Amino acid sequence: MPSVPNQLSQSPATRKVILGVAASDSHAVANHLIAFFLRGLGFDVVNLGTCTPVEEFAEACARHPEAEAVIIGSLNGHVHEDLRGLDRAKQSGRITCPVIVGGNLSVGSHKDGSSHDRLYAAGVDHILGDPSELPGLLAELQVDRERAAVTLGLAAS
Amino acid sequence: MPSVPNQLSQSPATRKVILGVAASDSHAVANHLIAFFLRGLGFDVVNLGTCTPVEEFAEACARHPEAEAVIIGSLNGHVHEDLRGLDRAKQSGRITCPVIVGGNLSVGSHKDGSSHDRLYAAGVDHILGDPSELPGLLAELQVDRERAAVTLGLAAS
Amino acid sequence: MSLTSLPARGSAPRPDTAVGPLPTPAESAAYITSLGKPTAAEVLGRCRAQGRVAIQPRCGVGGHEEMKALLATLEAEVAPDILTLTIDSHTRLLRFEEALRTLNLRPTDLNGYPMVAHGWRRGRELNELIAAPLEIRHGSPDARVLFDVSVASGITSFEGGGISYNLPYSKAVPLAESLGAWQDVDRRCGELAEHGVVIDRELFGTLTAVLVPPSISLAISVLEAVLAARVGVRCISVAYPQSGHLAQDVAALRSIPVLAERYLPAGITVHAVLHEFMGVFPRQRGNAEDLIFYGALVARIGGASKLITKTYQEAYGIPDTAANVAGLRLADRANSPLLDFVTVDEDQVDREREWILAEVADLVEPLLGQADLIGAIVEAFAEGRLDIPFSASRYARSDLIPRRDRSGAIRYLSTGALPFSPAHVRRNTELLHEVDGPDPGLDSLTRGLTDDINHFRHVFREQEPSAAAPRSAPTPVAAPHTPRTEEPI
Amino acid sequence: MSLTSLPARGSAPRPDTAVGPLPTPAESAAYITSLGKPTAAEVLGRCRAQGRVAIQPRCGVGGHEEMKALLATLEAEVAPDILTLTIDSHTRLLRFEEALRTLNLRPTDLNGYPMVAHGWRRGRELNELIAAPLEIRHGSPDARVLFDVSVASGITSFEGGGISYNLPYSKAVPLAESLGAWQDVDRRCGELAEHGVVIDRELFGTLTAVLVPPSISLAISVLEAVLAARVGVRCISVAYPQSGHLAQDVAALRSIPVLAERYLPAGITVHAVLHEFMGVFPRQRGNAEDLIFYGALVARIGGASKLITKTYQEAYGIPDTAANVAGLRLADRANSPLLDFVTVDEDQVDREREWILAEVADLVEPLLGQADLIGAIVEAFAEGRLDIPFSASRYARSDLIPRRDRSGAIRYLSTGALPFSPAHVRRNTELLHEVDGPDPGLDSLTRGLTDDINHFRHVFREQEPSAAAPRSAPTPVAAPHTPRTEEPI
Ligand code: B12
Ligand code: B12
Repeated sequence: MPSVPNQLSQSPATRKVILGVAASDSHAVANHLIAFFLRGLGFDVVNLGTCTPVEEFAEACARHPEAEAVIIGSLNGHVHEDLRGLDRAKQSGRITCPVIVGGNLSVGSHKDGSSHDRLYAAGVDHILGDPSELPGLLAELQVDRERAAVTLGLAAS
Repeated sequence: MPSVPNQLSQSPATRKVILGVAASDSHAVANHLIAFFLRGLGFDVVNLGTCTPVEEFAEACARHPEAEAVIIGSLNGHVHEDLRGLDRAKQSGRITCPVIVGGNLSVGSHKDGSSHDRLYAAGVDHILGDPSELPGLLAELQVDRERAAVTLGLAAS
Repeated sequence: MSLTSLPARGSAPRPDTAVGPLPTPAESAAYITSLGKPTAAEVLGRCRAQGRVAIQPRCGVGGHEEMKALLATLEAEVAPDILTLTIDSHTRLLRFEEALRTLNLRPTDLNGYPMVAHGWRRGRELNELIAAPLEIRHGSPDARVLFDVSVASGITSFEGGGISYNLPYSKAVPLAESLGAWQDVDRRCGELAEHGVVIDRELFGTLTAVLVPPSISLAISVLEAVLAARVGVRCISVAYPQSGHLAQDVAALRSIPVLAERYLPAGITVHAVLHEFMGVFPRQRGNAEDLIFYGALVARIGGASKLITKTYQEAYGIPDTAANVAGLRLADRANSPLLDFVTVDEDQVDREREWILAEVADLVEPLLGQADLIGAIVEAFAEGRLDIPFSASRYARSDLIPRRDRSGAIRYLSTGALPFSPAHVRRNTELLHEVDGPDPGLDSLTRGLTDDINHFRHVFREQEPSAAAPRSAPTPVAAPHTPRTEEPI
Repeated sequence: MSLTSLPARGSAPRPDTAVGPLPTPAESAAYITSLGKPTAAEVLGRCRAQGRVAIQPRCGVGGHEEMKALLATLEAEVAPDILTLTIDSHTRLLRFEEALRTLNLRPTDLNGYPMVAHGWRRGRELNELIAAPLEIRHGSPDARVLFDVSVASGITSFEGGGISYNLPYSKAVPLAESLGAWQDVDRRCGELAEHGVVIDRELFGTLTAVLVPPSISLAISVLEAVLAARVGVRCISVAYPQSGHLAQDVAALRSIPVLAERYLPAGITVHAVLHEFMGVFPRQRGNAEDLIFYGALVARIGGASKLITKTYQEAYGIPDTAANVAGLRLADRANSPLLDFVTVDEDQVDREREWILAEVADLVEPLLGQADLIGAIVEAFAEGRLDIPFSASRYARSDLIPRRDRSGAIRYLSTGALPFSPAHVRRNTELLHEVDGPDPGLDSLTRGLTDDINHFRHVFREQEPSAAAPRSAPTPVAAPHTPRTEEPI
């Protein structure tokens, strides 16, 4: 599977994101579709695929420091245990870009907000319901980043 | 319907019972079957049919003083209201023979014993689950009656 | 209505709870229009157009708040296409006093909603609570008071008929009286139609529910429908009770449009309605549910506009709300778009349908030509030219004896005085000879009839058929002839 | 097993809760015999003999007491023929430490029963609580520890296989390793058989569940079955995932006995098992239930020995007990004796079956002859001569592109490197040309694939198909080729 080159993003990839599915989770379909969707929009998608521990996301960040976001899917309900260590990875500077999470974020068919609260507490920056919201959020994040850069530049001047 | 003579109890009817369905109740099938069953056993069945108020049972008792029992079916759950007045009819001596009740004796599909208690309190003497228990009970009642008659005779002697 | 037929108190003043004078038909019609919800007739039309069988429960409890909760829960959980107020037995028999007393003393002792005791303002409250149209299901030989309260409540569907709500539901109401009372009801439907509100009138072809031959059910519905149409009824639902035999039931349902075409004037909307099996229900939940789903599938295949559902508690008593929800939900699965592939043996259905139509013709055609149709019907029942099995009333002879043939279809073992052509009698006899042989003894006959009554309990092996395992203990057996009922004085 | 493939802690000592050394196979066999309850294989045999489709849920919760309550309730309410312990994802991936931690911190965070953490004594407790035999359903590329705990618990059915529990369930476990680990499991089944206990081994033909062509599912099961039989497995359940197309599904199920006959040694019992639709489920309860019943009916018509049920909460998350009960109860209705009349177009089924069998032959026959079957399978996947769509693992290429044809059957839009005869490729291409035309643009193709994934949501009009109503907002679309997955270092 991994050796097939991406034949779609023919424009030089300017914006890069890291994508993957949480550590204990092997649900592949949404991951396949999201990668294709983002590539269709011109993103360079580093897709780590299913069953990706936090450690592996951190290593990818190290290899791709220009990545704008880490996008993590989780369907099997194990997102909390699977993202254990995310806060440490962020505190230690191994993951610096925003972390976006989506999918099915708790076990069981009756959902309440508590799962989201726990995720924010665990180091997740953004939780999205639908992949179609990704481009908008990534655009916002880019604006924030540029604004921060300008502010930084002003401060330094 | 009533004019068809009973062609089955060809032996001279020696034992008589009064049968009917409670006042607000039009369920006919069990009534048809029970009448046929008792006639098959040689009983003379005075079948008052469906929708029979207590008053009508009392009138039948007056016409058939030799009746051994009044047998009342109730399926529709209304047995309590439908037998209102039974205790009075018994107290005033208009119904003297034992009253046997059977069928579906309360509204709803979850049954407990309370319905039976209420019926006994309202003047019912015997509650049966299945019509097949009728011959046995009628036989017992006959024994009781004869014993009572003997006791009465002894006391009078 | 004569004193002997219904208790005098039947005509007693309506109870206090039913406050205020009734609105006029024009006022009721205006109210119904103002409700802004579809009538039952509109829902039936829409369902038929969509190829969906409308789903409707039986439901009725004594207390008003309990009735509100019941309807609201059913609608919230399954959104039946039409909802029901099932009326208690006292109200059915005009025992308004008893209904009111029980309502006040112990409402849970009522086997339905005492509509007259509650009155039309509460009726409106129920109606306004619910998005679906409501139907009154009862069993009243004389439903005039109940009808007026219902219409005042804005209810747009009303079950019953002068034959079908008499013979199974009362002992001593002469047919001429009940037919007359129902002509009044139907006439009021005509009036309402003139005010722009079409009341759906469902005819209770289920009759005594146990082993009712399809041609009897349909013939009586045809007669009631003709009478109703003559006085202005515009929308008629012909209800047929599932016999349990696939081809026979599908054929019976598919006969309904043909009969409407044949015997009713143009411009009357006629819907076929299936009542899920109305006889002795299996006791085990799974078995009861198999039967419920089967019934719903039969309704779909037979092209019914509507299905009246049962519940897995049927054998035990009036169902609780959860069981009612479950029954509706299960039945609605037969509307699944994934079941288009389910078909029947069309040839067999066509053959059955031809026989049913021919038997109905034998029964109704001699009567329909007569100037006084009501009189002709009364006379026919008196002479056994019309009849039903297991009558609750002395005004039907119950000389006809139904049996199931080897395939489970309901046939006539004895046609009594029914005016069937010799070919029809012969066919029925031949089909039943296969079961009992040419000359069954009384004993095997009555055992067989009992087994037929308990058909589905045998199908599901809840009980062995008595022929296979003759019982040792005495058990009730069925009357091959009607048991004698003494006339009360 | 290599370090890269599964976390090192996978082989960490078993947690404290799993106290005591495991019983020997002989001891476990003796224990199973002493239980006095039927094995899964016996139940399957009995159901097949009775013509009843055995019914089984998926069910697993983290806590032991909760698991007991879940099983006890399911058995009390619906008495499924076989019950399940669904294992949590950590345990599946040998993340025993994570499973144990979550169990201790927040057991409700587990998506299954962490069997290894709980240990075999608790397993026995579950087993002894329940009259039905139990099966372990998981998704573990290396299930040796889990298998040992299960057998020690007296559990007589175990799902999985070296291909089917690798490719859909992990990213980086080489096939040679998982196949090797599963040969060990199967060998232990052989040992147990020598001790008189036949373990039912269900093969997970469902694979990645979404648009899996029947011949892919069955070919992989054939390979796993052959490998299992070679090392002593006696009872094999070949599970096939409902595609949603009636004739295709019935044909696939009916292919299973033919494939067994063709490719397996005599003396192996083979059961066909249907997994109710495993892809994107409709969200509305009624629609989900339509699909559940449909699946059950397909199992019956296809002659499956067993059905694994879904629930109306499938689209939302792991179902609660009540939903699981409802799903089982509904599915069991398809076992109704009243549905004997439901048939399919036998000619269409026969034609489908011939194609399926021929495609399976194309896939497996080149491999079955080879001396080193495991090596041949590994190589075939590497070269795309075996493949699955939407692989979770990098050890399948996912070059094949499935699509639904106009009738909804799953076909191959691209067969990648699968060794199909030109006639088979042509047939698939022709059937799909009807849908997209000869040369679909990339856009319409991806939209179409997404629609196919959401097939049943469209059938029930929960969502309009994108072709009919092109979306304005950007939405994810399906990859016509596998997206690039970066190799982790
Ligand atoms: C197909 C499927 C499988 C296949 C997966 C094959 C594969 N390798 O991909 C198989 C059969 C193998 C499988 C296995 C399991 N599954 Co599964 N599976 C499904 C199913 C039926 C469809 C999932 C799917 O492919 N959908 C299509 C894609 C396109 O949609 P999606 O995944 O739902 O994602 C959408 C959104 O969630 C969102 N999204 C997804 N990821 C992301 C990421 C971001 C950043 C954003 C913004 C959005 C987003 O966008 C998508 C489009 O709307 C769902 C139920 C359903 N939905 O009907 C269950 C389901 C997801 N599975 C579930 C579970 C639990 C499992 C198992 C753990 C087994 C178990 N215990 O029951 C194992 C997984 C083992 C493991 N190690 O993880 C549960 C999750 C339960 C929960 N959270 O409470 C579900 C909901 C079923 C259920 N009701 O129990 N499964
Ligand atoms: C057929 C039937 C009808 C037919 C009756 C036709 C007729 N005129 O006979 C029709 C459709 C008209 C009908 C109407 C109604 N019915 Co109805 N009916 C049934 C049904 C389906 C079968 C009854 C039957 O004929 N069984 C065959 C005979 C042989 O058996 P049986 O009556 O059950 O009697 C057995 C025992 O109870 C016992 N038994 C009966 N009587 C006696 C008497 C004695 C002394 C003894 C010892 C034993 C005994 O022996 C019999 C053999 O085992 C039952 C449900 C079921 N069982 O499946 C509901 C049922 C009896 N009906 C019921 C009701 C409520 C009604 C209605 C009031 C409508 C309503 N509100 O729902 C109306 C009655 C109106 C009125 N005024 O009474 C309820 C009773 C509910 C309760 N008690 O909680 C039942 C249980 C249905 C339900 N689940 O709601 N019904």
